[in-house]
Amino acid sequence: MDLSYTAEDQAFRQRVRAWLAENVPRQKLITMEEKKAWHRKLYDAGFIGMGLPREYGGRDARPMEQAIVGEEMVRAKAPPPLNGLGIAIVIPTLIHHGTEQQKRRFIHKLLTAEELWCQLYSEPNAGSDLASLQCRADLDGDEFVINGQKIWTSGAHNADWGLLLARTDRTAPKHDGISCLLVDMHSPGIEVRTLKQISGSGEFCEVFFTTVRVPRENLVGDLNAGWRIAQTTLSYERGGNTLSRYARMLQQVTRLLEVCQVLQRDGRPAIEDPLVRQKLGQIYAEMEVLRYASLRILSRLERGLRPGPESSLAKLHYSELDKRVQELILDVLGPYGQQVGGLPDELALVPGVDYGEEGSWMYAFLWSRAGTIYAGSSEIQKNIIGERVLGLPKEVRADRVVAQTAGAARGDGAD
Amino acid sequence: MDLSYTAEDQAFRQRVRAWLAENVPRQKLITMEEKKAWHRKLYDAGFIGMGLPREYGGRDARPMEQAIVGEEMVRAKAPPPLNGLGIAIVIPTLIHHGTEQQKRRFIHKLLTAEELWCQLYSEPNAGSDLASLQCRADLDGDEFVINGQKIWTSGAHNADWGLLLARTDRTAPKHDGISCLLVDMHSPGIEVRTLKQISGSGEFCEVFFTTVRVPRENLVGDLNAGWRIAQTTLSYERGGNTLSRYARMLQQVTRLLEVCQVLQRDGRPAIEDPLVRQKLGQIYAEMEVLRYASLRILSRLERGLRPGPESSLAKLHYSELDKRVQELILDVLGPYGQQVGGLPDELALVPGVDYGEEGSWMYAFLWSRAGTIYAGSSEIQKNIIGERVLGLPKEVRADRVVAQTAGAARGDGAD
Amino acid sequence: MDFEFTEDQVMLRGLVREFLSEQCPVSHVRAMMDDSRGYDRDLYRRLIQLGMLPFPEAYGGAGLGMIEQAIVLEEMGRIPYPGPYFATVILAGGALMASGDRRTQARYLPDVSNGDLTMSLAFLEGGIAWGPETIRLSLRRDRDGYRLDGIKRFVPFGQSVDVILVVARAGEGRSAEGISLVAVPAGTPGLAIEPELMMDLTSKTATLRFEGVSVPAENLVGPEGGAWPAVELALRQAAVGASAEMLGAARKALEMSVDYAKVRKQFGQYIGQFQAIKHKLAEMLELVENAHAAVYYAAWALDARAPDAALAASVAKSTVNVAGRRVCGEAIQVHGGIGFTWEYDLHLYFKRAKHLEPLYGDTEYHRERVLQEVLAGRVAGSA
Amino acid sequence: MDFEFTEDQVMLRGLVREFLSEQCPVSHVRAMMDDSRGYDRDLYRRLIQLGMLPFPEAYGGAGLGMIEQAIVLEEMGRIPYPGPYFATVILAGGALMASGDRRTQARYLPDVSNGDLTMSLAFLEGGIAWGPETIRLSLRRDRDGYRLDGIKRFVPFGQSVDVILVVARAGEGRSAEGISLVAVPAGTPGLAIEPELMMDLTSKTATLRFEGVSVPAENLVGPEGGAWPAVELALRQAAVGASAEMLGAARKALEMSVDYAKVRKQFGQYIGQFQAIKHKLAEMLELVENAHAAVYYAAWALDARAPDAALAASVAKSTVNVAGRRVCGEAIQVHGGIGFTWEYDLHLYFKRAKHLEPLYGDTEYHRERVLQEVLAGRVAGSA
Repeated sequence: MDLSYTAEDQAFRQRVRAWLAENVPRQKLITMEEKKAWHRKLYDAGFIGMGLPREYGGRDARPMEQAIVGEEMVRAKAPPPLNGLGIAIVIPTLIHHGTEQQKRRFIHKLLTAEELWCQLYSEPNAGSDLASLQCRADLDGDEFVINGQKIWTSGAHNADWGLLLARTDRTAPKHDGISCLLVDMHSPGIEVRTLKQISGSGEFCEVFFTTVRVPRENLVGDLNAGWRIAQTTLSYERGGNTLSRYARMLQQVTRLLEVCQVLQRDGRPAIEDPLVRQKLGQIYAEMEVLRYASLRILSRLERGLRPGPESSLAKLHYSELDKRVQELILDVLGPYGQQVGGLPDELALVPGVDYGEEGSWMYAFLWSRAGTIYAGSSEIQKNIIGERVLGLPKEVRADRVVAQTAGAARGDGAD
Repeated sequence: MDLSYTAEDQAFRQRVRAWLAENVPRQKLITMEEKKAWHRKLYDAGFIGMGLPREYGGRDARPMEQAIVGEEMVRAKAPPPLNGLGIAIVIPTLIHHGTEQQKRRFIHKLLTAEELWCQLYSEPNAGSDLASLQCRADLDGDEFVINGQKIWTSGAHNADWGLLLARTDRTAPKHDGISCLLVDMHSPGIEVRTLKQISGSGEFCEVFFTTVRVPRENLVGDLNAGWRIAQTTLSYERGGNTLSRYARMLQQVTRLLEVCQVLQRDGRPAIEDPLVRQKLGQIYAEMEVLRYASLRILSRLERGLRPGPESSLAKLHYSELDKRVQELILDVLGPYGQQVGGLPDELALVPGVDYGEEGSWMYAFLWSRAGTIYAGSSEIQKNIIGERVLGLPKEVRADRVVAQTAGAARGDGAD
Repeated sequence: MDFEFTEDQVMLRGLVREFLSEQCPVSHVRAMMDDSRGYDRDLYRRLIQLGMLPFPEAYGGAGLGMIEQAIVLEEMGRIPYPGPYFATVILAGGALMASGDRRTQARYLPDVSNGDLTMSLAFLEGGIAWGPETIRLSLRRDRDGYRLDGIKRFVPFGQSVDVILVVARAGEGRSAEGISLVAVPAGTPGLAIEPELMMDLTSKTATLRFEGVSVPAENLVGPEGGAWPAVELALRQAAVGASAEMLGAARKALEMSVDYAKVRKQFGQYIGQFQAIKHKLAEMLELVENAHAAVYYAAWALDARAPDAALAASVAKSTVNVAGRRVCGEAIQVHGGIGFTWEYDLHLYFKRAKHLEPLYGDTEYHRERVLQEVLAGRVAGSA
Repeated sequence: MDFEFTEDQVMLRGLVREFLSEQCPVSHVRAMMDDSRGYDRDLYRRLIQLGMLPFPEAYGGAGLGMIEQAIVLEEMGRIPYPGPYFATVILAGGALMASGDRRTQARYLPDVSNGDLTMSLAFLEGGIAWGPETIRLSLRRDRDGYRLDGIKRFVPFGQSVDVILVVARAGEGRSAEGISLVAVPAGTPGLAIEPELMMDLTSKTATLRFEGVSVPAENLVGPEGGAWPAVELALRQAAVGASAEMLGAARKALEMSVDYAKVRKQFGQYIGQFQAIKHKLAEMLELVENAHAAVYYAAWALDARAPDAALAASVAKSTVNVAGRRVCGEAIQVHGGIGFTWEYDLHLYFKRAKHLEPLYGDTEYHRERVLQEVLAGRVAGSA
């Protein structure tokens, strides 16, 4: 057990930090063109998809190097790259399950953000219970015909391609009739509507499919094998890069400490109030534990171990902690934490942010409520931890009871 | 809405207070004879079973009067009466379901504590799932023959009589084969063993029945109707007298406030420490809310409304709050709160108490852990609140799935 | 001892609920979110004219008590009503009534009671504090009247009410002495009003800057330097009133969650069948019922001038602060993604509860106050 | 960067676990609960002789670090081991090592290392405080040596160790200067030892009263009045060591709960199938894994003299304090009635975790310390 960074890692961090200091854009990126240019710059510097094998456009970078880049990006307040979910989900899916042709066609353009991707999984009636999805993909000759609706799709309004889960066999048990398809988002019959969130911003979309035709060659893996494919890639999303999430919380709390030197509570700076100090000490300690736990995950990855169901512990940890962090910030700042327009600069997270834009205390507060819902709610994560990490027996559930009754005849069980 | 005590109630409180000031024993009651004498004195003063109709030895007292007596008893540090569970459970059971002969035979002697009672419900494998109890009562001519084991029986070692739930039909669905019997605890074949609790004390017992014979006339209500009888009386236990529970917490926290004037934290009295003050303010506020909620229940009882599933809210409230109160006390007192022998008098809840005896901070702390388990665990209460108060659909449960499958043929449902 | 509402109180609740559900649908609430004034004057006037005001009948009120105000405010929290009822009636009206200044009462309250005049109270300045110590806005004699200089923040509907009662300090120091109350009409020269954009768009607030604002002597409310007791009482009533509003928001969020858990299916069953959801909802109910007990006990204690009125007010606000946060937060969790959308109404309640949480004393402030009252022996039955 | 134990560390853990499970069964633990000394000298000697001590080889130790001590203590928490290992090795041994006083080290450590000498550290006095300010026990020069007067409370195994290191004050005042460390053998005239009966009967403590206790000058450890840095470091190591013990107790309580939930049936199914229990156990696992990360990070930081060593120690203790309480408490809830019985072993872990919670700094103390370290810039990577 040795928690020092190696000399090599320290040198790498210095190089990343220096590059970012020189290259991070000074102005906010507004247009998609500007964002793509910045993304390309990051890619050329070797910071995008860097963990991938060189043959797929990566750098064979170690998990630690990826983590360092993630952390330093946050520290430098660098705009994030594009295609985040694409890199996290689509590429592993293609690498593990795609055809050689699919890999060649899609991976590089995704990495360079020449093509933008979205993930078409959730539906209005298939959230936590993703396997109950109803969006249909019916084979018609050499094409699939897609009909249905998807929701909570990040960035669908900008996407060129989407990774779709759709039902290809309506007679099979629900997990066994799903396939995974690559869909051209410019196809006729696709309608994208932006969903406004409680933050006032519109990151998510609804996507409607009406007789959308997708060539059969865009099937990923076997027909009706989509559920297994999605399961393996979902755990990547859940594992996430917790160290950069830590870095983001740290950035906010560090700013909070500055603000507490200025903000007056009961006639003295908030930082001198024993109750405020206690809260700050508590939350800082909790964040440090997230850092330690992240280093532990990272060191397992460095040893070549894959993120398994334990990644649910990480997801549960950072998403629930983020809620506590954001609640605490509002506790300390009182009404100032809820103010967007007109907030004095010395009290702001980022001055001059408007309602619905990232950068206000309010925006961070509201988004923390989504973290325990998307990518598997906290309740789902606790089920996974209980059943797959602790080995507790599965819960008795209506769909399992039905499936068992049906399965008894066939001699198999439900998921 | 008027939360004043009436002049009548205030006068009653003064009378109770005066009586207690004069009569509460100065010395700790040690022997059962002393305890029975004190109980008899309380009974003669009209404070035992006072809510019962006069024909059964009660006083037709209003719920408010009962609550006042409960509160004043705690305030006066009066030793509790005997037969608490008997009065709360056995008497309502007999009144609602007993024969005239049973009422005449048992109620008065229970009220006067000439006979002591225990409640023989839980079994090692039937705790939360009480209906799965296995203790058998087989009819043999005019007698039931009891075989089996009970556990968590308060005061079985002193009891003259027990209210027993036993299985009288092993072929019926589990709720439909249980009967309610009155058992002479001096019968041959009964063995009582004291169970030592984590507090070091021994309030609970295990009771073993080996071919114990009970005359058929000791059956309460109909044969196999025991579950329904137990359900109605359990809600009395759960409703409890929350105001006297409040009074007990208040007594402890009031003592804590005194101790905080003396106990030094970081070189000053604990009461001057802002963090301690915050904790004390929080817990006092929580206790006040329990008082308000208790008054609300009481005012419903005064209007003649019966405790229904809402009593689960009260049980959940005070038992979970008691855990918070006791945790907080130990937080504030540090190691002194865990010390029994040798604790300076000015820091003690009651000076000079030994390990395993009531009266130490430790004893109150440890017992708070039991409050969320017995008389229906917090998990059970939340189920009741969810299903019977909020009207949520019942959970899918293995026994219900089995019962439904069986019941489908018979055309009925499980519990 | 009766904790149940009287028939009159039940009728009042029904009246307000019916009025608001008909006259103030969520489409109106959402329209007001984008409105710079934040409320509809006509709707406000009709609401006021329902006849539920706490002022004496001589001033056109109904002489109702804090229990009735809590009932009204709980209903408003269920909408959530966008408008200066709380600012006018509870804050400013409460301060005027507490001031004992009959001349000023007679000047303003009749117009308030027929809905022609809206008011607010300006208290907070640069930081966060609810005692007199940090009031710095200065009040100085100036020829025939007074001159005001300083800043006020988070003034409820400061951008759209007619008259603002300003808590100011005559002289130096930090003590309660010197605290004065002055009525300043909107539009007075030297008064700059900047709207603050708050998370809860249904609750408008503004920053008010006073630079040499002159008002005539008659605008002083109560004695110069002696207004603190009135302000303190108004803030205490405001704490209870805000608690009632938060209670309404929390109960509505709970009801929506229970309803949703009964119809939403996942894994072949209603989500309300899962213990994770069922137990969460049970805990939410307990929080809401306890909040109800705390709010109405405190309202009764204020009306009855009970010795523990201040204690009960602080118990109520600290209790409901926690309940509001937890119930509305868990409501989003129970709903999942849909609860995170702008179109679904849940966030309106979530934000209203959060908006009121730090105002009129946050949780820590009121817990400290609870202890002070207990140590001073001002508990139930102590008088 | 490697957070996994080395092969040597895994072996050490196995060695200690095997030794304790064979030599220190729960029957022995329970026997020691009723024993006035609270431990078995022979077992203690064999435990010490396993060869895992942090002292230099010159003094008979194995020169191991805090990571290894945390591994050993975590195993002890799983039993829970009754005896003065922590008092002797971590508290007294830690203070001796930190003092840099080679003469005293050479005098005591070889005997400690072969198990012939047990020691403890006397710090707390009349109240609760972990800084130098409240140390009042007076140290005065007295002919050839020193005279001690005052009181010490909660001295671990104070009733049954051979030598006690006493934290005393030379002179007046409240500052760190003046804090001295003196070795006082049990049985010294004027030293009255009163056992304290604590909730955790496996952790003996005593009140020590000093009335004119005389010790020779050579019993002074380190410089007169200059011992605070050594005491502070010993307390910091003790905080991490206690955290490791609590971690062991919590993990054991979790394991027992998971096992129980897999075999206990109610309502026709294993209780581990109910979400109420399953989710509770998942939360307990998260608390335990986070506690693990915090304990071993802090132990590493102490060994590596990392700039954030003090920060990490306070993070660890405050984290494990909360985890220990919640995990052991919920373990009782998961078990139901059986977990409340004396015969079932669960309460041993519950009580051990609770015993250590207030010692070497409670949660509030360490959260305040965390903030102080952060504000002083002593965070990771700052050196």
